Amino acid sequence: MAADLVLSLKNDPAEIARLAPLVDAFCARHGLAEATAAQFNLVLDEAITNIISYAYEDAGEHEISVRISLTRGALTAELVDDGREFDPLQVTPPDLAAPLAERSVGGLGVHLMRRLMDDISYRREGARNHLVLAKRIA
Amino acid sequence: MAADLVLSLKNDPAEIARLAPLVDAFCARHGLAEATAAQFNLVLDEAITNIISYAYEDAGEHEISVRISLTRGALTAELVDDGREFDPLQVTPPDLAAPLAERSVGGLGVHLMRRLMDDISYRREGARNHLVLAKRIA
Amino acid sequence: MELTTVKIGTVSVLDAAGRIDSVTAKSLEEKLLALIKEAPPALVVDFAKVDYISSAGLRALLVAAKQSKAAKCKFALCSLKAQVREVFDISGFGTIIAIHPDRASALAAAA
Amino acid sequence: MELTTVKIGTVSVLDAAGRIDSVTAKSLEEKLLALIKEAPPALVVDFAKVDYISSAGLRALLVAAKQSKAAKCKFALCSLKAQVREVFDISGFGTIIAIHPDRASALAAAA
Ligand SMILES: Nc1ncnc2c1ncn2[C@@H]1O[C@H](COP(=O)(O)OP(=O)(O)O)[C@@H](O)[C@H]1O
Ligand SMILES: Nc1ncnc2c1ncn2[C@@H]1O[C@H](COP(=O)(O)OP(=O)(O)O)[C@@H](O)[C@H]1O
Repeated sequence: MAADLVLSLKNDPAEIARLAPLVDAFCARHGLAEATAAQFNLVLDEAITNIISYAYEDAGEHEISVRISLTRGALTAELVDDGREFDPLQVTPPDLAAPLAERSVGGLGVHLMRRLMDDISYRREGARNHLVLAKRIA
Repeated sequence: MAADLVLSLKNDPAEIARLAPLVDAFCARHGLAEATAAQFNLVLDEAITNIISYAYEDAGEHEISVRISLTRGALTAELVDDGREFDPLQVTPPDLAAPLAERSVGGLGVHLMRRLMDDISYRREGARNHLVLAKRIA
Repeated sequence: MELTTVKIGTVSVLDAAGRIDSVTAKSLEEKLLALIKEAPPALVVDFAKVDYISSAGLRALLVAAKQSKAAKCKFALCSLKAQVREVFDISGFGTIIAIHPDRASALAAAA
Repeated sequence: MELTTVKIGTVSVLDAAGRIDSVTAKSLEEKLLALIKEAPPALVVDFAKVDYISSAGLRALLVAAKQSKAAKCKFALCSLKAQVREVFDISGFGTIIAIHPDRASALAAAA
């Protein structure tokens, strides 16, 4: 039996801290390590925070849907939002060798997503962004 | 934040006992009474057992999908299967006043579903049955 | 589901435990029919440790109740938990199968 | 997130606790900039009770580190939990912010 966690979040940053314990419980039930759950939660935070911060052209309420599943050896989250078209894979990686004075204060969110996930794919479907984040499970 | 439980079961009766603790946990997280979870589990059992027993014309593996959600004051399950078209609302209720010798040994599954749920709706969509079972939450 | 049989005097008592559902109901039915074949004057099924019953379990009990009647064996249940009792009530079983609150009263009625 | 400030000699120490994320990072940044304004010789942020940090928190620390440098205040962190440390490492913060294993070594280095 495959059991997915399907969530519908509002574009409110407070939703992210509410999501975390559900992801922890999902991972615990499937016997995944706490560290895996923590990394997955961080990546979800980064992706959802970006959607809330940058995706919308109006100030209204929007729905972000998240579906978390464990299939074929990977923990996967699919995020769907109705914001502007945006593919995080196109973001230029930050320069992590720059000295303090020249270090940019942004650009770390997408970097963390890429470093902590094994596979990220993006597609635009109609008026929606679909971002699939996958982490292989040993 | 709305959190749904989305499950994909095989047409194997053993799946039902695996589903029960997930439904219990879902209900507990939403502060629903244990008795509500127990009734809901019984109804899911009856509906899924019927699909497994009667819906398929072949002996192959089939998927039954279950989506459990809590919305607008109701605990709801939507079951989707690819078996033969069957609307349980059309089943004639059993005669519960008959004496032992004349009492039919079948027909109690759909009866329990109807008695324990507040609302049941059925529709056929393409090659699939959609059965929505809803219980109002006080 | 687990089943344990004991004889109390001439009465057969079957202790059931766990889940009685479409996976386990067939074993319950077989066990009950085997016990009835032994022709005891009465057969009591103790539900004290049964957490769950679905219509598949009710069907097995109804088959056994019918068979008991034919075999002139008094058939009764006892010690149902509230959520199990509700399933029997909704199914109208109270009028066709004797249901006792506890084992002592079931044995007294069987005597 | 909770923040508590203590002075140890002339060094300012900020004890942070809980989650540092997009909801709480702004308060951390404001607190750090206010502390730097007081012009202590050194500022240590103790992460012993921090369970979680996202890039929003890293941004706040980077802003504070830059500001400290301009204000000639030694800026350091200490006592990071493993999962928090990993986020700093992946972000290349080890080369630009002093990170000490515990409070004692952070204070020794600040002296
Ligand atoms: N969902 C999104 N929609 C539009 N633009 C985005 C989205 N997510 C990220 N971006 C853009 O990509 C940039 C890099 O994002 P990120 O790596 O998370 O760093 P930061 O948010 O700190 O700038 C953002 O500054 C923003 O311009
Ligand atoms: N999913 C289904 N597909 C086809 N027929 C069904 C389905 N569910 C129930 N039925 C029919 O409805 C009847 C009544 O079902 P139910 O009330 O559960 O009692 P029982 O299974 O004990 O007969 C069944 O005997 C079967 O003929």
